[in-house]
Amino acid sequence: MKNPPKTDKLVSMQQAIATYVGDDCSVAIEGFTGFISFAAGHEILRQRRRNLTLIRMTPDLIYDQMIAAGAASKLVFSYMGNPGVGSLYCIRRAVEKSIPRPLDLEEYSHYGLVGRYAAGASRLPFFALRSYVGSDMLAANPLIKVIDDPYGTGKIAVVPPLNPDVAILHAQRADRQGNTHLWGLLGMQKEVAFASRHVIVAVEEVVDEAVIRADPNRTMIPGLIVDAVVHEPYGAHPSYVQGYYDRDNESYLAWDKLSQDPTAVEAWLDEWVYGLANRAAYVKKLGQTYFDKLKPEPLLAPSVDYGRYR
Amino acid sequence: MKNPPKTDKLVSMQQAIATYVGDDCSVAIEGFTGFISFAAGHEILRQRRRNLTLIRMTPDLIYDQMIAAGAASKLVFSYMGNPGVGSLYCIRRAVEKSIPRPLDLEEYSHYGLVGRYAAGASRLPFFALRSYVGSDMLAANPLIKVIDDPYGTGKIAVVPPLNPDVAILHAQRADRQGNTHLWGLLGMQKEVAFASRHVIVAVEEVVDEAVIRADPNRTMIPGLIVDAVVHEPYGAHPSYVQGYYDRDNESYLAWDKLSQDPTAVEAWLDEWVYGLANRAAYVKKLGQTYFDKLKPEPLLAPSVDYGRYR
Amino acid sequence: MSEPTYTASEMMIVVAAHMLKGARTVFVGVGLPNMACNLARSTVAPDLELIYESGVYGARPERLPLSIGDPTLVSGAICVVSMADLFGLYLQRGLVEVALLGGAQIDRYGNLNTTVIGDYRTPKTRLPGSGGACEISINAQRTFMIMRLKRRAFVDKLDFLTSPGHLSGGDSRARLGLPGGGPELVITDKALFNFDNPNREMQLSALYPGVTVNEVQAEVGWPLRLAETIEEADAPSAEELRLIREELDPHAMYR
Amino acid sequence: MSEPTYTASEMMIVVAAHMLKGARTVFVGVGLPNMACNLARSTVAPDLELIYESGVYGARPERLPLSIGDPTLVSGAICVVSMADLFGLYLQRGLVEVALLGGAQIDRYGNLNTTVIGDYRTPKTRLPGSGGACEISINAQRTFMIMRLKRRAFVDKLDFLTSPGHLSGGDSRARLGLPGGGPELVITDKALFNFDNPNREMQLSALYPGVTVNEVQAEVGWPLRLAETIEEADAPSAEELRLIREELDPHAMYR
Repeated sequence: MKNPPKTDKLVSMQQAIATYVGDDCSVAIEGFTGFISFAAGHEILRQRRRNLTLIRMTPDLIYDQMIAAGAASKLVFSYMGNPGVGSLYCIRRAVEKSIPRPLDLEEYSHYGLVGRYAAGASRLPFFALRSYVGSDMLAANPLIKVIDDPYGTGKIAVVPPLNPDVAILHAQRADRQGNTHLWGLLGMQKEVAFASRHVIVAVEEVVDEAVIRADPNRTMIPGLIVDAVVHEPYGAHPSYVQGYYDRDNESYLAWDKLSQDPTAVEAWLDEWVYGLANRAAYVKKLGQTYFDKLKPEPLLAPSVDYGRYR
Repeated sequence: MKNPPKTDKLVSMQQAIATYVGDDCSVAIEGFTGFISFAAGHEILRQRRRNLTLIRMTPDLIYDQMIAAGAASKLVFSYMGNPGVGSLYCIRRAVEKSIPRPLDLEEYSHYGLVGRYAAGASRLPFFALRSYVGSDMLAANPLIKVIDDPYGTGKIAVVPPLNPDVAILHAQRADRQGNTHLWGLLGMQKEVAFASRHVIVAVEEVVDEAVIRADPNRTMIPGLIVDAVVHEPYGAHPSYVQGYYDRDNESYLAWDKLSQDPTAVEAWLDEWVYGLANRAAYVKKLGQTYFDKLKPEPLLAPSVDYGRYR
Repeated sequence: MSEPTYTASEMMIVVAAHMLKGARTVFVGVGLPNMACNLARSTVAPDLELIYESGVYGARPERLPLSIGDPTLVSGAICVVSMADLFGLYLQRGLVEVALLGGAQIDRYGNLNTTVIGDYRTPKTRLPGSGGACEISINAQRTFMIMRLKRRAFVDKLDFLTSPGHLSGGDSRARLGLPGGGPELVITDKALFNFDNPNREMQLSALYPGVTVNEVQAEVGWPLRLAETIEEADAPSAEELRLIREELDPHAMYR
Repeated sequence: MSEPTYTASEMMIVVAAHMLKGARTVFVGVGLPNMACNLARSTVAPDLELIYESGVYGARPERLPLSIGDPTLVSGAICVVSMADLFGLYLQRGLVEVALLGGAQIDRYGNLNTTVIGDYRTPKTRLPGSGGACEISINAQRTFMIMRLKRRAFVDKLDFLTSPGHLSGGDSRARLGLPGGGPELVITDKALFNFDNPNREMQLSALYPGVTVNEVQAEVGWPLRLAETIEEADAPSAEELRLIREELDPHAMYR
């Protein structure tokens, strides 16, 4: 494999999706509860991608919306719920009633899917974990196997590597090479980024390389594996970005009601996705004061001294 | 297993070693090139421990000294050199001439030993890695096995878990519960800490729990797995602590010469280990101005905002 | 009998908190379990640290978290790590003393279903699935279930076994080599159950004030086993109710 | 012939730097390899990022590092990670384009010994061992060896095979499924060797100015194979020597 050249990778979300997300791709828009690139998901819908395999531990509202729009034929996941709220009704309609189209499910536990990313990220043929033994999940997903420990201590479950065509991750800040600082819930972002053939990073702030190099332990994704950097403020709304804005829980509660009615979902997609040119238009439509209400008070980490050694 | 209670764990190195390091123990004083608790190694010698199994990826000067003193019967390692300088002559005398006593070797590559810690840290029966196939290391160490990938992609090497009796780690700062901030080379400290039955953390500074909680992504070792916290400024000398002091390379070069003569080594141990009560005496003997010369200019990481959510 | 001066949810929270006495770590979700843990820390388990599958150890939320990934769980926590480390170094390592779980269905051996109602391929109702529950039920030292007592939930046979409890009872769990101890308690809104018998079968161990054995049996889909002595659980104390209502849940989100 | 106006070490550094032309990542040790990489970055490989097994990606050392764990490699680096991540996510993942290795012994197939001279259990000389070399030689996309040409190092048979090269030659490496491409070049102080033949056997490909084939054969412990055309390597340019002497190694630590 060839490492992407070290060039300025800053592009628009439109360009990034047009370049790296085609029909029939496997796409992982990741981030646990926060850092979810709704901006990328909506752009994928605007570009009318079809037959996607959507991969995400917790499908959340973004995949509920994409599946309602008919963009996906398969979902790989480990927990299918509206976090802290309830069901994902659009996905349930697809699974229970094939509306708007049938949806294949490939299902894991959280650790199992994390493990698939981890194996894919380090070019290992499998990831071993103490799970699944005794559960019907083994029968439900033949990719999960149980093997004998070569050292004779007993049985252990394994899952195979997962290498999505493209991972799309939102973070606080990155430089133009894609060297990315992330803090708060680290989730599975590092693993899915290294596991994927292409990586799109969307950030609240594009910073100078010097900012990244001033705290190298904070760099979760190196530009080496990043193909595109998108400057997308509020791109994770209605999910949150630690230190930048809170989860917009009203939107999650509203979706819980709205999503139970397919016509309402279509109207919502027309107004908030197809009816808008890009994320900037979405932010403008909601208005800055709306986002100001979601801004937490500052809580700064104490600085650390790396020392100059010369 | 029972988690250690949440009590004030601040003790002297003398108490920590007396409590957790007995004869015949397996001990891992870890940290790659830096963060090496020479203070702990010297205290173990003062307490005349014998028949230890010493575990360290890079034995470095500290194990050269401990093996010269006859404290160990076995060494588990992956690179036996004086980093950037040359040989470890005391260990070579033990291996090549059984001086002062024979030394069993159990040998891995770096990734193999990291993998043993990682498997031990997560209660897995093995760790798989793409190494060893084609190497004579397989024949030299029967604990390293090659298995068939259950998914049929070919052969893969595995190593078993390693769970030292005690891990001793030096870091920049911790609170009295042992919640530890570490920055710079992260090495294998997290893995060996979680893998070990007991953990002693020595730090440059003991801080309030609030300092740790102000940057939770910086916490590499949680107090939950720590048995003892030792406040040991300059405890890693002549190795370094990122941001606090540089490696004292003169000492490494001096040891390269000195260690070729067993009598000189004995004299050194008498003067710098047995002749001193504790690390404070060692620091006093060298003098503050000596350590001031090793202090780097400050290079502060930019702060990050976690945000207050209430 | 007279109306109780507390809600069923408050009783569940208080009973769960009592059961956490002396615990050091608990693996927890949002809602009632979260409230129970916070109540326990302010009463019977001062050293209790909360672990969330989102990667948080030692959370100190300044508000009631809206989900297990709420940013309030991050700010001020002892440690926030990747999910790979949380599941590997904390849960699988055996550091989780107690895990609180729930589900759509539970059987007499404490096995849980959170996956489907009906057939797996053509489900009547598609539930969220495992999340971390499968590995939590396998690796936690002790597991407590917190569920409302309903006949449609306490079933003779699960539609799908998501998270292993005592499997088919007896030593069947140990024989499969599952490292954790499995289900210990089922905390409901009417009664408390344990598994303290050789067959590791759920048995009624305590009734809440004013509840009868028949009322409980009516909500359980198999012939209910009774502990040798069935105690009456204490009602919440005034102080416990004050903590819940004034400090832990001032906006009454979980009552 | 007249004395060369440069040292053997300088020639090795310059030749190695030329060979890194266009490379994006290099896995590197200290000393000559480190100098070669820094020279390459300031000349033929501006995008080159240095990777160290200590966990550093994209180092920008302000001084010549004294070891691969030198704190100067951390300050100002792009990324500093655990060794588990460095070996798993970078090396094993296949992100290392070129790795620079050396050893006490090398054979005609580029296999390396850094473990023992003599018998493994009762060694004449105990060497440092593998460090990361075994997995580096297996996983790096391309491997360059940098060693001084000495008969005791270029041996017919290794005392111990620490790091696999082309093993027994031909497709023997591929047959074992080793992901990396294996040895490509051996850069010495007298000549340059490659493995560009079906048997993947080390062959003389270029002589340094003033060196003869016989001088090279005299230091190789097997009948040396010659490339079809043997080139003469260019001597270091004035600019390259200036960079080495004035900027990269002003204190002449590695000359």
